[in-house]
Amino acid sequence: MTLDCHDLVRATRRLAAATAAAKDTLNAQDGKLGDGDLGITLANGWAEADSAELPTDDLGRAFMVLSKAFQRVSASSYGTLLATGLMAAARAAKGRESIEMTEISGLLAAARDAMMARGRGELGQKSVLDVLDALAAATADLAEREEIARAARISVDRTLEGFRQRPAGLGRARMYGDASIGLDDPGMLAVKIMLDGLMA
Amino acid sequence: MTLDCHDLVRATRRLAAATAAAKDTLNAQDGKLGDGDLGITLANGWAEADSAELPTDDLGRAFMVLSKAFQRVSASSYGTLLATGLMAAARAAKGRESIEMTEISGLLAAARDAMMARGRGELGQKSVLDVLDALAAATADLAEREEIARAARISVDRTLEGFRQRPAGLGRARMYGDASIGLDDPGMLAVKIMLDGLMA
Amino acid sequence: MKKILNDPTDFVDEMLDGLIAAHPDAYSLPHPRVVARPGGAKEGKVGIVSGGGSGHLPVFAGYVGHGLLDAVAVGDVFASPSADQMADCMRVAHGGAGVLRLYGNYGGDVMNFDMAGETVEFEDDIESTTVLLADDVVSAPPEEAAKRRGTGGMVYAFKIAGACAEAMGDLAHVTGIAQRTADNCRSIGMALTPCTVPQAGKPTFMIGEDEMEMGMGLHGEPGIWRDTLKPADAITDEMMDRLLADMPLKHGDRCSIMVNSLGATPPEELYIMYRRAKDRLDGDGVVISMPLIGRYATSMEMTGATITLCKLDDELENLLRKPCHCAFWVQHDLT
Amino acid sequence: MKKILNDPTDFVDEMLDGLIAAHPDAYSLPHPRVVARPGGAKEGKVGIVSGGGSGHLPVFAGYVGHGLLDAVAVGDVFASPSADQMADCMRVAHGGAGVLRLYGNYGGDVMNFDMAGETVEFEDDIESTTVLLADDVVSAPPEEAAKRRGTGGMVYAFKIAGACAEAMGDLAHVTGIAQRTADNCRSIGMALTPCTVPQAGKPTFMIGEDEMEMGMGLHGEPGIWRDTLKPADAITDEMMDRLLADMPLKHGDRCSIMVNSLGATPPEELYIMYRRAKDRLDGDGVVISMPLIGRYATSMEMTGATITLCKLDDELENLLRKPCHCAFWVQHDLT
Ligand SMILES: Nc1ncnc2c1ncn2[C@@H]1O[C@H](COP(=O)(O)OP(=O)(O)O)[C@@H](O)[C@H]1O
Ligand SMILES: Nc1ncnc2c1ncn2[C@@H]1O[C@H](COP(=O)(O)OP(=O)(O)O)[C@@H](O)[C@H]1O
Ligand SMILES: [Mg+2]
Ligand SMILES: [Mg+2]
Ligand SMILES: [Mg+2]
Ligand SMILES: [Mg+2]
Repeated sequence: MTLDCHDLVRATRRLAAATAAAKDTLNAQDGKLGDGDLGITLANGWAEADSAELPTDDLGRAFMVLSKAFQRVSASSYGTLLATGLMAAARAAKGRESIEMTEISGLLAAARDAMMARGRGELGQKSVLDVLDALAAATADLAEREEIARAARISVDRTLEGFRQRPAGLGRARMYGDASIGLDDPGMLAVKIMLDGLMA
Repeated sequence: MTLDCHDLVRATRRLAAATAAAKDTLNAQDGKLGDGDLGITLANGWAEADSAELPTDDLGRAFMVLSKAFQRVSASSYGTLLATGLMAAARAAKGRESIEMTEISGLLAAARDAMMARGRGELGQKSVLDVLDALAAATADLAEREEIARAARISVDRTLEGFRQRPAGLGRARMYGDASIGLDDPGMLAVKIMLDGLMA
Repeated sequence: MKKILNDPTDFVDEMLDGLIAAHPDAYSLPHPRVVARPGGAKEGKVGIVSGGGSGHLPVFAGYVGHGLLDAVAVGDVFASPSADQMADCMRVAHGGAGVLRLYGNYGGDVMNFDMAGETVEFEDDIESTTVLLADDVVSAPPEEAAKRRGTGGMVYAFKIAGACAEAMGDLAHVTGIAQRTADNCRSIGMALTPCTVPQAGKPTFMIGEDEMEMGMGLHGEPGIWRDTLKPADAITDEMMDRLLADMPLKHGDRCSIMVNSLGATPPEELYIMYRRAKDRLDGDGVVISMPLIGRYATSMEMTGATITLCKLDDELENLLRKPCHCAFWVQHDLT
Repeated sequence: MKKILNDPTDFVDEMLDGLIAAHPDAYSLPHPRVVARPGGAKEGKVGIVSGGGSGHLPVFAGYVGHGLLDAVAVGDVFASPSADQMADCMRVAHGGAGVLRLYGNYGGDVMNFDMAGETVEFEDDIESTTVLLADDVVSAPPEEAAKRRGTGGMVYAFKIAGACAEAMGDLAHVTGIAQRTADNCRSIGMALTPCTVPQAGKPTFMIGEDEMEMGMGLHGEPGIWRDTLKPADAITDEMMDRLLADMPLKHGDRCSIMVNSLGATPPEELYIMYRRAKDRLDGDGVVISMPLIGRYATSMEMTGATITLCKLDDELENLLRKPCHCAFWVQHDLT
C-alpha cells in the first residue's frame, strides 16, 4: 500500500473538517493552561492548507505546500511545530510520487526530530513530541492502512493516559507547574483529534 | 474700645487652638463636595501664624505677618483667600498702633472686596464671601466687643441657614451642582468655627 | 491603593528627588518645590513659568527645558502650589526681561499666581504677564469660554511660547504668541477608570465596569454624559464633533492634533484613535502638522484620553516645529 | 474590557495604521505586519531586525529608527509573528551586509525566527545571526540562564547594537556587541494589576486588591511570590537585591539602569523607585551612566514596573550614548 499526493489532498480535506469542528474544544483545553488559541491555530492552518493547490506528482513538494500554509497563517507554537514537521516530511519524500505505508513511521520520526530541534524540547516533557515518538514506534513496519490506524489510536490513547498525571515541561503550560497535573496536554489531544478526523 | 497688636496675638492663639480642634470636622465637611483639606488648611495656617513673631507697634504689619503665614503654608483656595483678606486688613491698618472697634466692619468689607477680586467670585454664590458681607453689615457702627460678638454670631448663623438650600456657585463644590443643596458651605462653616474660637 | 510609594505625604518630594537625580542636566531644584533649568535664568530672555498640582507628568515640571519652560512651582497632587513657591519660581526665571505666567485656568492656581505676581512686582520689580489656558470645551459653554479649565492646550502653549522666548522675543511678543496659542486650542477628554490621590488613598471617582464618562476633567470633574463604553471610532467621532463645533476648521486650514493618554491608556489605543481623527481631518481638507500622540498631560494612572486641536498660522507653526529639549520631549528642528 | 478599540481582531492593524499615519517619516509598512524605516535598507549596513507580540509599545515597532532597529515583524497581542512575516522583515532589512535577529527569548518567537532564518538563507542567500535577550533573572535560575525570558534588556540591546550598526560595524562585530550587551543585562519585574488582551477580553491574571506579585513576567507569567503591597523602597530594595545577587557590581563599575513602567504605573512612581535604586548604587560606589526612566517595554495597561541593570564597558557605554531617533525616543549625542 502506498500514499500519494491524492491521498494527501483527501487527508487535508478531512483534517480541515475535523479541526474546524473541534476548534472550540481545543481552544478551551489550551485555555486551561495557556492562551486558548490551539483550536484556531489548527483550524486556520488546515483550512489554508486545504485551499492551497497541491502538486500531484511530487509528494515532497506537496508536504512543503502544507508546511508553507502553516507558516503563513499561524505563529503559535503548535502551528510552527507542525510546519516544521511537515517540512521534515517534505524533505524525506522529495521528488517521489508516492511512498510506501511502511515509510510512515520514518516520516513521523523525522518530524519528531525536526520539531525537537526547532522547539528545543525533549521527550518526556508532556508535549506533542511524546505522542509523535510513540506513534513512530507503534507504526514501525506496518504496511496496511487499517493496521496503522488501529495501532495509532491505541498508541495516542496510551500516551495521553501515561502523561496525564505528570506536570507539563514545555511551552506555556510549563509555567503552571503542578497545576498541569491531571490535565491532558492540548498538543497531544490535538493529535488525537486529527487522527480521529483522518479515519472518519 | 480699640484693637491692637496684643489683641491680635491673643486672637491668633485662640484661632490656632480652635482650628486645630475642628480640623477633622472641617475636613469631613469639605470632603463632602471637595478635596477634604479645609481643616488642614486652617489648622496649618493658624499654627504657622501663631508661631510667627508679630510686631507690637504696627497693626498693619502684624496683619501682614498673618497673611504671609497663610501664603507660606497653604495653597488651597481658602488659605489664599484668607491671606488675601488679611493683606487687605494690613493695608487698611498700615502704620497704626491700634484701630477703633467701629473700624472692624470696614476691615471685613475690605477683606471681602479683595477676596472677591482675587477669586473672581460674586456675592450670592454660597461662599465665604457671603458670610463676610453679612458680617460687615451686621457689625457696622458697633463699638463694644460684646455687641460685635453677639451680632456676628447671629449674622453667621442666619447666613448659613439662608444659603443651606441653595446650590454652590463657586470653587470645587460648584461642580457638584444640586448635590450641594442642603449642605453648608464649608468655607462659611469655617468662619463660624473661627468666631466661636475667638469668643471662647 | 495600588501605587508604588512610601509615605503618601512624601510622594511629591521623593518624586522630585528622583526626577532631579535622574536628569541633573535637565532639572534643578533651586527652592523646595521649584523646578528650574540648571544654570539659572538667561540674561535678557523672557522667563516662562508655570505650575499647578502634581500628578500630571510631564505637566508641569517635566516641561522645564530648552524651548519650553524656565521654572515651575510644584504643588501637592492635584493641588495648587503656594503663592510663596510661585513667587520664588518667578524670581528664578527672571532674566531681566520679565516673566510670563502660563498655566491652566484652575481657581486655586489663578489666585496663588495672581498673589505671587503682585508680590514679585512689589518686592522685586519683576514685570509679569499672565496667559491662562482654558481649552477644555466641556467645562463651560462658548459664551463663558473664559471659565473653561486648561488641559492639553497647555502643552502647545509651553512649546510655542517657549520657542518664541528662546528666539529672544520680548515680553509683549511672547505673551501675545502664548495668548494666540491659547485662543487656538480646543480640548476634550474622556475617562474609563479613576486614579488615586496618594494622600486621599481612594479613587477620585466611581464608574461602572463597562462605563465611560465623556468630557471628564483631569481631576475627575464630571463631563457631559456617562454611557456604556463605545467603539474607538465612535468615541473619537464624538470628541472631534464637539471640538470642531467649537472651533470650525475649513479646507486648507492647518492644525496640530494631540491624542493624549491620561496615564494608563496605552499608545496602541491612542494610535487607533488618531487613525480615525486623521481620517476626519483629511476628509475636511484640514492639513495636520506635527501630530502629538502619547502621554503629554496625565492624571497618574487614570484610564482615558484627551484630544486637543491647535489651529496654526505660519508663525505658530514655525514656532511649534522649532527644537525643544527636556527629559520627556526631545524634538529636532522641523522648520 | 476598559479599552479604547473597535473590533478586537482589528486591534493590531488599526494600531499600525495610526502609527504610520502619525509618523510617516519614522515608519513604513512595506509588508503587512512588517514595520521598517522608510527608504529601505542602507547599502552595506548590517540590518537589525526584531519582533514579537504586540502590546508592548515602544517594543517592538516603536524602536525602528536611526541608531536602533531596521525592521520588525509584528505579531498579534502577546503572540509571535509568523515565520513568513519574519522572513519578509529580514529581506527588507538586508542591505547586503547580513542581518542580526535581536529579540527576546520566548519559545514561539524563537521557533519562528529560526524558521525564517533558514528560509531567507535558503531562498535569498541572506547571512544572518541571532542574539537572544534572556535578562529576566526570575524566569530561571543562573544555571539555566539560557532559558530566561527577555524583557527590558531588549531596549539596551536595540540601542547599543543599533549604534554599532549605524557606525557600519560588520555582522560579526554587531553580533558580538549585541551578545555582550545581552550578557550584561539583568532585569526583574513586579506587577500590581493585569492587562487585557483585546481578543481574549478578560484580564491576563487575577490579583487581590492589596496584593503585588514580585517577579511577574510581561504577559502575566508567575513570579517569585505574591504578597501584600509593600512600600516603594522595600520593593526597590528587593528587586535590586535579586539583580545584584545575579550580577554583582563592585566599586567603580559602571552601569545604566532602566526603571520601566509596565504601562499604567506613572512616571511619578518610577522616580520614587529610581531615587532608592540610585541610593543603593551610589552606596556601592557604582557609577550610573544614562539612566532610563519611563515606558520602554510595556504590557499595555498593566500596573507595575521592571528594573534592568546594564553593566557597561567603554565600548558599550560609548555606543549607548550615541544619538538615536524614533517616534518614542530621541537622543542627542551624549558621547
Ligand atoms: N517547545 C515545544 N516543543 C514541543 N512542543 C511544544 C513546545 N511548545 C509547545 N508545544 C506543544 O504545543 C502545544 C501548545 O500549542 P500552542 O497553543 O500553539 O502554544 P502557544 O499558544 O503557547 O504558542 C502544547 O500543548 C505542546 O504540546
Ligand atoms: N473663588 C472663590 N471665591 C470665594 N470663596 C471661595 C472661592 N473658592 C472657594 N471658596 C471658598 O473656599 C471654600 C473651600 O476652601 P478650600 O477647601 O480651601 O478649597 P479647595 O481645597 O477646593 O481649594 C469654599 O467652601 C468656599 O467658601
Ligand atoms: Mg496556545
Ligand atoms: Mg499562542
Ligand atoms: Mg478643599
Ligand atoms: Mg484644596
